[in-house]
Amino acid sequence: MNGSVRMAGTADQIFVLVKQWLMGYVPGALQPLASAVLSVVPVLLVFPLLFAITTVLERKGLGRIQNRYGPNRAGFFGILQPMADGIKSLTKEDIIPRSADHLVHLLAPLLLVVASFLVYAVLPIGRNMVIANLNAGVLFFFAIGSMVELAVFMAGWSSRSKYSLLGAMRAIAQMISYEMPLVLSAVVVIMAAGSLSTVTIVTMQATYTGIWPHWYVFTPWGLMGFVLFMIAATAESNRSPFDLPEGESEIIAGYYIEYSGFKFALFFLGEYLGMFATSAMAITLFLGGWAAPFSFLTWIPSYIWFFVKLLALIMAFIWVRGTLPRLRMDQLMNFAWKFMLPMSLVNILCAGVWHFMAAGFVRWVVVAVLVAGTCYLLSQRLKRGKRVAVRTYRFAS
Amino acid sequence: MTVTFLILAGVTIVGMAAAMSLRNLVHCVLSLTLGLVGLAGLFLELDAQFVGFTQILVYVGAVAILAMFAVMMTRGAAQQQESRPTSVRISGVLIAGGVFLVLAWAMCHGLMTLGAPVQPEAEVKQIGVALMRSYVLPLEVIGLLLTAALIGAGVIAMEEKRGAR
Amino acid sequence: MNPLTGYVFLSALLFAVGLAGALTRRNAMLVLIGIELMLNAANLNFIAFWRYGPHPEALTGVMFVIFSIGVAAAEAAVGLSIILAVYRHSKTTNLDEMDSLKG
Amino acid sequence: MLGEGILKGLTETARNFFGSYVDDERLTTVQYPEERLEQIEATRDFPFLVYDGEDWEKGMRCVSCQICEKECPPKCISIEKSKDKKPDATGKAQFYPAKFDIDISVCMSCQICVEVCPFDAIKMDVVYELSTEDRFGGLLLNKEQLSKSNEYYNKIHPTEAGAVDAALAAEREKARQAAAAKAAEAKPAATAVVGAAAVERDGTK
Repeated sequence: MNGSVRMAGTADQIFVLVKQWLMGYVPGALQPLASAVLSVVPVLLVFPLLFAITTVLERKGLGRIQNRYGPNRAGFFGILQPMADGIKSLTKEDIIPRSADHLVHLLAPLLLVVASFLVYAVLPIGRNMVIANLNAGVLFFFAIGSMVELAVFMAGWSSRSKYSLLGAMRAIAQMISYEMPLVLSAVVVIMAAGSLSTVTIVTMQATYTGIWPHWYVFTPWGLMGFVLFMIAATAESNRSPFDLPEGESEIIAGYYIEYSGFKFALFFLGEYLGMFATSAMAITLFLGGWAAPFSFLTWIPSYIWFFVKLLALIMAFIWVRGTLPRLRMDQLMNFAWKFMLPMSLVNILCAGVWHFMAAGFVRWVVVAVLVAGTCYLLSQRLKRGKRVAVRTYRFAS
Repeated sequence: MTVTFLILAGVTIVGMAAAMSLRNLVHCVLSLTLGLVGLAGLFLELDAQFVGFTQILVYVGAVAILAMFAVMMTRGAAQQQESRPTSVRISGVLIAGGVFLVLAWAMCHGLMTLGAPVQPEAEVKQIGVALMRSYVLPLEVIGLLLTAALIGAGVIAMEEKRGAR
Repeated sequence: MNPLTGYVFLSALLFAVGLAGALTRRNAMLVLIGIELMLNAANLNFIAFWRYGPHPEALTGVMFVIFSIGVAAAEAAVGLSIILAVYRHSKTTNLDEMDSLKG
Repeated sequence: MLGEGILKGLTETARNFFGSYVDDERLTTVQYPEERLEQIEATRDFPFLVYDGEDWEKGMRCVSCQICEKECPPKCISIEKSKDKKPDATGKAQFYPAKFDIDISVCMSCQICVEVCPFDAIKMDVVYELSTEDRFGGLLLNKEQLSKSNEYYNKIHPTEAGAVDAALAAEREKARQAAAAKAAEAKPAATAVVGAAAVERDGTK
């Protein structure tokens, strides 16, 4: 019994132990540097790999949703497709528009990728597996995340193309509008945990009552916060149905239309890294980070749980992308300002009520009614003045 | 005087100076952003984590983007040549230099006598407690100010209705 | 050299740069940016004095900077919207040309 | 309730997703290089020249009238008329194209050349795997590459080719009969002429 627990502990901490073992061979003066390298390099390897896997998963999933095969030529079932895509983008010609602002044009994709990678510093991938346990970790996440907007603007402006400028303007308007609900829906968790440190937030969720975990998503305000956070995260990462900034059928590829070859691949990478990062943040805040969903499953290493949850959220992203059509600009803005923002503010209020009421059934009912009632009222308001009817096409038959 | 400080100070000064002297307005805003990031780095160097991240969140995430939007929306004016008389420029620089000299002189004679620095603790929790206890009135006031600014900015920037003067 | 001196010196330099910009440029946007710079220079001072001052546990400097950042954000928003409104009216952001009081 | 339609859509896509794994009927994609769709008979892409018999040079139907060259909207046909005449499939002496080039990278498959050809010499082909690595010459087909037998034409467009063959056979038969009639008439006519001359001669007498 004890031995199996220790075994599980070893499996759980294997990467931490390996790092400690490697650090034993490093001379004292180089220790901080070596420690940093050993923490950062795995993240720099694992997440681009996840990006590669996700691209092929996404294409196959979308294909199946549309009753197609998806890529199935390169390698077994098309699993080598990302490799082929990577080689293609590396060998392609790098075209820079003649009237472009060369320096800014070059810096934009770099800034995007660097900012996307920086946010992984505060994401706890497993127990004791985080690059930097910052006091203000969540704040760091949102602060660095807001630099992405700047990269988007730089890309759109420096290309000197009307499509990229339009795309950049749309992207920034959308990102600023949805950043507020994103941050505000995360505030409920910060209130409950009483800390801005991601590690503390996860540790607080990694306890169990019976077999049930204490994830914040299992409270009315937590569920609402999670839903709001995921919607805002979809908008932040410019994914369908919020993909107006790069709507292929309207403005071709939006702000990165003038990029080609490797820089284009960097944009793609940065976008997916941003999506992973916000998903990982949602996991950290609401879904218990690396904690197992049931107390009897804790023997499975923590990092495996993290990646299982991450993959599940990525699947959800793909599923939503395959289902929903693109929003119109006014719908997008209406939704952000008339539903998301008031809803997240009310949600904070609900979290406060929850905090000050005595634990028990009454608290559950009161807060759930508050959240659901507000949601219903706001959605009625959103629907007002809109005729929803089955559309008939005159010449369809 | 560490190497980090020197690098960050260099980045900040270069960014700010470029922001004030470049011709293209978008370049100005971009280099301003660089300077602000450098400044945030300096805040982090001074163990003020919360302030540093707030600086990035507010300035890079909001103010720089806002300035960018303003630049793009007043693009027609950006084409006009910047041609202030040389005398104005020189006198401006002279005044700024004079202010700097006075400040530097005051510094050299004033604050050398501070005690040895102790490592302060600015836990986010402490900041929160302070905001909610001793600084609750300023917090409310700033909340009010921000709300007023939000509404005011919206109203000012809103398109004037035709004939509604 | 006292580390505080470096920070205060840098802050004075930033202030001077901001002042020079605000005085010499005539684009309203750049003047606003210059004012932001001066505010930021003051913020750096606050933080430096808090860090190396005798009572860091009081958090006064940090608090002041937090409020200052809030005020600066509000100022930037209102200032830029005023510039927009003026631009819409007189098609210029040049301060020297905004010399008419008539609407 | 907000989100009802979204849930409906999500179930629909989920049904598609799982359905495509259990039900092969859903997957309508044709895996191209291995499996191909059958071409319908009216398929057409680029023109070719029809010849009768075995030898393409001898049996060429084209008489180099150059109507197709003139009518071609993108001007992708280039013909050089021969100086001499050669006997064609029916043995009649005809002009023949000394050069007949079609640049199928320019051709837009409009079939106008086929419509205007009075000799049924040019028809539309159905081959489509024509990609080439030679950017300039690879798609410029000359007389030899363009020539394809009448049997081939019958194979790719059976109905149309049958009609054309029938019409052609009828025409040739008529021509043959006309020629025979002419030949047959030629003798009496000649005698008639001689007779008339004789009558005249007689009359003048």
